[in-house]
Amino acid sequence: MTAVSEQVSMAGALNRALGDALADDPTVLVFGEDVGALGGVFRVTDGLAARFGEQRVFDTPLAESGIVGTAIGMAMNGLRPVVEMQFDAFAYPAFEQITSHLAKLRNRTRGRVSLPVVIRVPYGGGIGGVEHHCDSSEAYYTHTPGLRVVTPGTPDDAYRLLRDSIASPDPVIFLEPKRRYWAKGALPSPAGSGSIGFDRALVRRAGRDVTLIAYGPMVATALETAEAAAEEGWDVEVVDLRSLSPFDDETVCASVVKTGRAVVVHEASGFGGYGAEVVARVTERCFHHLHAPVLRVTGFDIPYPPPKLEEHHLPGVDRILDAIARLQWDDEVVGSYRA
Amino acid sequence: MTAVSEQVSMAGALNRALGDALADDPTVLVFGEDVGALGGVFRVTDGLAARFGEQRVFDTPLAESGIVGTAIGMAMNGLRPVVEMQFDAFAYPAFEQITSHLAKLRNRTRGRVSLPVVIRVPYGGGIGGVEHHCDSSEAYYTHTPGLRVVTPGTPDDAYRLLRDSIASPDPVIFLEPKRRYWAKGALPSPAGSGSIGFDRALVRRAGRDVTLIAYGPMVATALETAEAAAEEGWDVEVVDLRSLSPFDDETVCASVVKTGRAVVVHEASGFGGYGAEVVARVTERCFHHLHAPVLRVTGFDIPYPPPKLEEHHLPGVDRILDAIARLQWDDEVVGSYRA
Amino acid sequence: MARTRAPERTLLPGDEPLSLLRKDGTPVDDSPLSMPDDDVLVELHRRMVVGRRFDTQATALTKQGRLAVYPSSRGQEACEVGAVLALRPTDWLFPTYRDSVALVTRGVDPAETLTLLQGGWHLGYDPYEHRVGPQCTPLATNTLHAVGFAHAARLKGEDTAALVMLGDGATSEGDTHEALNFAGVWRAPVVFLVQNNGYAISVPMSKQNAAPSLAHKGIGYGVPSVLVDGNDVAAVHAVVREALESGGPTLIEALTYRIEAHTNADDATRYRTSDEVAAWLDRDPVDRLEAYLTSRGLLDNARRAAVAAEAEEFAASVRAKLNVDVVPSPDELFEHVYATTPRHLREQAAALREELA
Amino acid sequence: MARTRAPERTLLPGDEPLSLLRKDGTPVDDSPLSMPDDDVLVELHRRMVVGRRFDTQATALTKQGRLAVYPSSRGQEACEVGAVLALRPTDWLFPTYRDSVALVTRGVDPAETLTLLQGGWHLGYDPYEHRVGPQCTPLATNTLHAVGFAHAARLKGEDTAALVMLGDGATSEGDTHEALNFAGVWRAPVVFLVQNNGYAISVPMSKQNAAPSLAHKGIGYGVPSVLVDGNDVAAVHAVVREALESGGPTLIEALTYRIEAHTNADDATRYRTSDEVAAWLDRDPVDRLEAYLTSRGLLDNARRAAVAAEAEEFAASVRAKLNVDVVPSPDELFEHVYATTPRHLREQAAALREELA
Ligand SMILES: Cc1ncc(C[n+]2csc(CCOP(=O)(O)OP(=O)(O)O)c2C)c(N)n1
Ligand SMILES: Cc1ncc(C[n+]2csc(CCOP(=O)(O)OP(=O)(O)O)c2C)c(N)n1
Ligand SMILES: [Mg+2]
Ligand SMILES: [Mg+2]
Repeated sequence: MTAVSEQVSMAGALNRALGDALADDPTVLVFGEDVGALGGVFRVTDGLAARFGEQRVFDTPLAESGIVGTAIGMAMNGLRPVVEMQFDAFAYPAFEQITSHLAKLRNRTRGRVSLPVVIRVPYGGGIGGVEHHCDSSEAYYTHTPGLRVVTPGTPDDAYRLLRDSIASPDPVIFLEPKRRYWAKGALPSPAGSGSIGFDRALVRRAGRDVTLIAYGPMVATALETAEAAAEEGWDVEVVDLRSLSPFDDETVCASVVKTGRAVVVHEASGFGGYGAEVVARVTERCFHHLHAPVLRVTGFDIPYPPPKLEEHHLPGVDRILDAIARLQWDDEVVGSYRA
Repeated sequence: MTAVSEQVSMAGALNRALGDALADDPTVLVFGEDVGALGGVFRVTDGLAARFGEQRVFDTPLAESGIVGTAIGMAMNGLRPVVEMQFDAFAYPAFEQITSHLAKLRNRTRGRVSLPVVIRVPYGGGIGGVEHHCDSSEAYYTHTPGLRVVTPGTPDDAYRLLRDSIASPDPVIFLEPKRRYWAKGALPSPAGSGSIGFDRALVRRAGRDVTLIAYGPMVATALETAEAAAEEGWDVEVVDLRSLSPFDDETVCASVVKTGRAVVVHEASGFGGYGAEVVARVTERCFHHLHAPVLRVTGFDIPYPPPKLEEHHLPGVDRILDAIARLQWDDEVVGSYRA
Repeated sequence: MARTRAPERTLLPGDEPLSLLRKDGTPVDDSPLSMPDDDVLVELHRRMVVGRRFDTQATALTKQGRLAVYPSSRGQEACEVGAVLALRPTDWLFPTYRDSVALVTRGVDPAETLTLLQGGWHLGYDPYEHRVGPQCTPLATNTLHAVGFAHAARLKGEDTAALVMLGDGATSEGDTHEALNFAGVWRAPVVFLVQNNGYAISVPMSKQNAAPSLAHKGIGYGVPSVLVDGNDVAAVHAVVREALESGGPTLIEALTYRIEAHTNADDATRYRTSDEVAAWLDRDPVDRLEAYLTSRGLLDNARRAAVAAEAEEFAASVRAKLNVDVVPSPDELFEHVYATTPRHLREQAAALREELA
Repeated sequence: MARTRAPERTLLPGDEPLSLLRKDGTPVDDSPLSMPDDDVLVELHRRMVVGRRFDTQATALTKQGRLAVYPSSRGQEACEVGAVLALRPTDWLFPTYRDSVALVTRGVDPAETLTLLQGGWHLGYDPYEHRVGPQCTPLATNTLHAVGFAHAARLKGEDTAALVMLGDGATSEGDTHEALNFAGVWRAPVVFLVQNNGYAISVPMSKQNAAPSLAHKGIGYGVPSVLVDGNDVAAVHAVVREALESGGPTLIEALTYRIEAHTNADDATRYRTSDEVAAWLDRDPVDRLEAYLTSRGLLDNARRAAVAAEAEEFAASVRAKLNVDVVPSPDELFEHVYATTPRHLREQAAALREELA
């Protein structure tokens, strides 16, 4: 039980959520590569093996398909595995188990088999990581019906969303924005822990002129942008999606209908990225309220670059401001940005 | 060398393309599961092992990551492997090799390593196949920079695109719409075989009122729809994308700017599907020419259904006509279709 | 470096497959296996005959368009039946698409068994009712489910072993190896039964694996391994039972043969000779057991006729059930994608209903 | 069923690791391996000393922020150097992130070797120049590349073998097994060198694998297997050379130890004792060879000093090169994604240029 005012890092909040879930529910298990004695390469599982024992928190052989595949079997047998993929790109070996089984088994069995599995994936860049350690792979999962895909932007939401994910009867891909692991914030009070709703987006900052749609690592960037934009006279509303799939049409469309303009931001490559879905949905639903096309500010359509170039790849405040500026404020012809 | 008037099935055209490529270039190899003596479960490689010998056309052990991984090694050593994944969902075990290596190795090595590998994937539904045999997995690949993703809609294009794919220095995901394997058409004359351009879309039917954007299995459906629409007084232009990535902005936008309305159609689930990218791009680029939001007609956001229900899942003429009808012909408020 | 050194002796299979009955049904003299009890043998026979009749019935139903596709296990009855009857009530079975005979032997309703292949839904039965996992199509993926399931049982303190079936081809997939490795490290109570029926669709063993036997894989994971004559139902039953009771993992390779083509849609003449098939027909598992039972006085013409009649009756019931055309409601498309149907799927369901109205 | 039955004898490793030199540098009496020639031993020594100095230099550079990360191979020099010097000129090496010492031993420029870890680009060297594949981070994936490469060489009629390096942890990945299987079936000229350094980051062998040894995996693929003392450079050199010349696949497990943490970012005290490290420091591969060379009169103080000086000079050159701050041009982001940069990337490059202008 955590006090509302305590400041913790996102990694700490996740650790707390795992510990509380393990304590509350004896069917919860935590396993993966290096999650035991080491406490995970990001220390998210620090201390859990010592506290809950090797039966409940343990290292596995080094095999991601094996981790997800056995988690599926355990869930079929009544347990709630929370597994870690060490880095985003290292979840790919598990793609078949995730796509063909984890996502589909409930539907395939007409609801007889429930797979409450959480797959934690530290994702995204911004930490100077070398290749294969910085992928933003959300689009692969969000396009797969049957999966829930969530990602927190703040420590308190990290706690809340992870508790909600572990409690969920559906399999959840839990994307942890690794560049925000060390950012501090308050934990939710126990009473408020379920109050947002597992698949609801959240207006993080109210504004009248334009809606900035962000998630995970970009929530902080969006909020920073909103502050900067205020100086230029734009009142920016920031929506944190939280649940990428299912998508909270209601909250997002209410905002866009109000502002009439929107920009969606993510680190992943733009082409076929998650932002395309956001643009398409919002445009389908709010077309007549839009003063300008919904724009995307995303990573380039390239493999994730080496550390020395990543600053150019990742969306930052200036690039987002730039997109906002191109939202036809005086109804001139729309420019196409990074088309 | 093939005469222009000969009628062949798409499977036959692909077989011809493989045979011609094997004959023209001694570095071309064809391998995979059951592609040798059996000639593939769809007979696309029929007769090739007998004609070119077991050194060039051969069966592998049953392991998709192994097939793609060894193909990468062979390509590094100067060969041009053309490999088959037996069905769409059975390519998932190769996802890591495709995503982390095949797509990225040229970029990672600053152009020193070229991987001219073609991965043939029979994809999509409509043949009454049981689960895991009908996935439309294009969005996973199109979101991965470094891959080319192409899909033919007709036998002549199947021949042309496969020859172009094998000749390409880039890795190509070659998606074969299995429900069109048996549809007949003429082969291109040898002279015309390169004339379309590897990554160009093609206007398959000119029209003034609305652009129907389709690819692979949906090209025939789109053309059928255009005929039906003509009876209702709509003059439909049909664009066959052919190359899903890279995307031919020029051809598509020229059409949409002209018609002012567009619908994109695919079998895959809509959410986060390839159609979202089409909607987003077209909207970004043609916003002020659009009379209505670009709509999508896609599979539902569900796992591919069993044979007895697939007809309801797959986009058909009526559903596409319905979407066309909702394109604000008298500028009323847009309805949201299958939102 | 800590290293678990299991004794090699138990990890390597013998040079020759274990057996209890020779091809002609005479008993093997010095088999290390113990012959199942008479009543078990009689039951194995009954179930093999019924299973085979079910199998031919299913193949016939494909010709009438009542099944979308059917992968026959004709010739593999000793594995399908011998292994399943070795399961204890609390054990679980993780079958593949080819193991429909195993399912009906386990007691799954034949119509529910065939729901997948009929095209009605992806699965027709409740896995928890008979402790049978969903028939698995993505090759080798079920091996990991079995390991996870068995390990969970151990963690929960339950005496449940998992029996996972796979083919010779499926042993080449990475998942098989990850599963054997997890099972070895966890000492999970899982039995991997590889039905080596000679082919993975058209691909023969010589192109699939170069090991002395597939059972030689076990030692690389510290998993005890057994090679058994897969057309000897007594032997299959004995080794599977022993493995299930061992409390740890076992890899069993059963040498058998797929008499029919891969499925009704396959043309086996493209890749194998009729002589080869004939040679295996000569090693028929049902004939073999019948010869033995007859010599032991456990099977006479009356019993034979009774079993045949039961099999016919069973086939008739399958025909009857399958001839009823059950088309699921389109509403079902949107159900059970998530535990609670989210808004976007409710909207899509509504749109489809409107379309069909 | 056609079945290639390779003789078991060659497929299983021995109970004890093969070696040529004991821990104290005295020669093993009845080793089945033949001792490398004197000039080779002297060269192995030189390269190990230089390699180790390179390695400590690289670790030091992480502290100064010149490298993003560095995975040290200190303690594993017998594998890194012994294996690489066994390569024939036409052979190829497929290394992992840990094998930087192998790369510099192969002749790759140290700055180009460290480009990846420095954060400058994903790869600094031209694979074709020294016949060295890209250092591979996704575990075990390079095993398949090596098999494909070697098989292609065979198809092209070239006498090229591939040596692929991997760790104990990487043997658990499905790709390792698929690669061993393809290599077995194709009889591809590939040597799998598993550097079993006791840990996969924090995970010890006891949680990774329950086999008597990792080399016991080979028999399951018909791949001859060898267990070797990975801190005995003479033995490693001998077995790798023999394997490369065999014309077929070989699995070699070399028992060694990672003296440093997984990378500079890791804290090894969380999962192992300093006693364990000390015990392995006592089995140091360089000391061992030095003792032998000294006893044979092949190494004296003068030579020792000369080699040390060369190592220092090499380290100085590495420092000098790495201290130059080369930042790639942002334009490079868009190059080599495809053979020809497509329009959308040209547009994105232009937008970035404008942004930076
Ligand atoms: C991952 C995957 N790849 C490919 C297939 C297509 N496929 C279905 S059955 C089969 C052959 C399987 O052979 P085997 O494992 O020997 O089993 P058998 O069919 O002989 O019982 C193949 C290649 C599949 N189902 N799953
Ligand atoms: C597919 C994949 N999963 C996880 C990782 C993260 N990772 C990097 S090194 C490592 C441990 C590897 O251990 P081992 O194979 O023994 O090699 P060593 O580092 O000891 O040389 C892990 C888990 C990875 N690189 N690739
Ligand atoms: Mg088989
Ligand atoms: Mg290691």
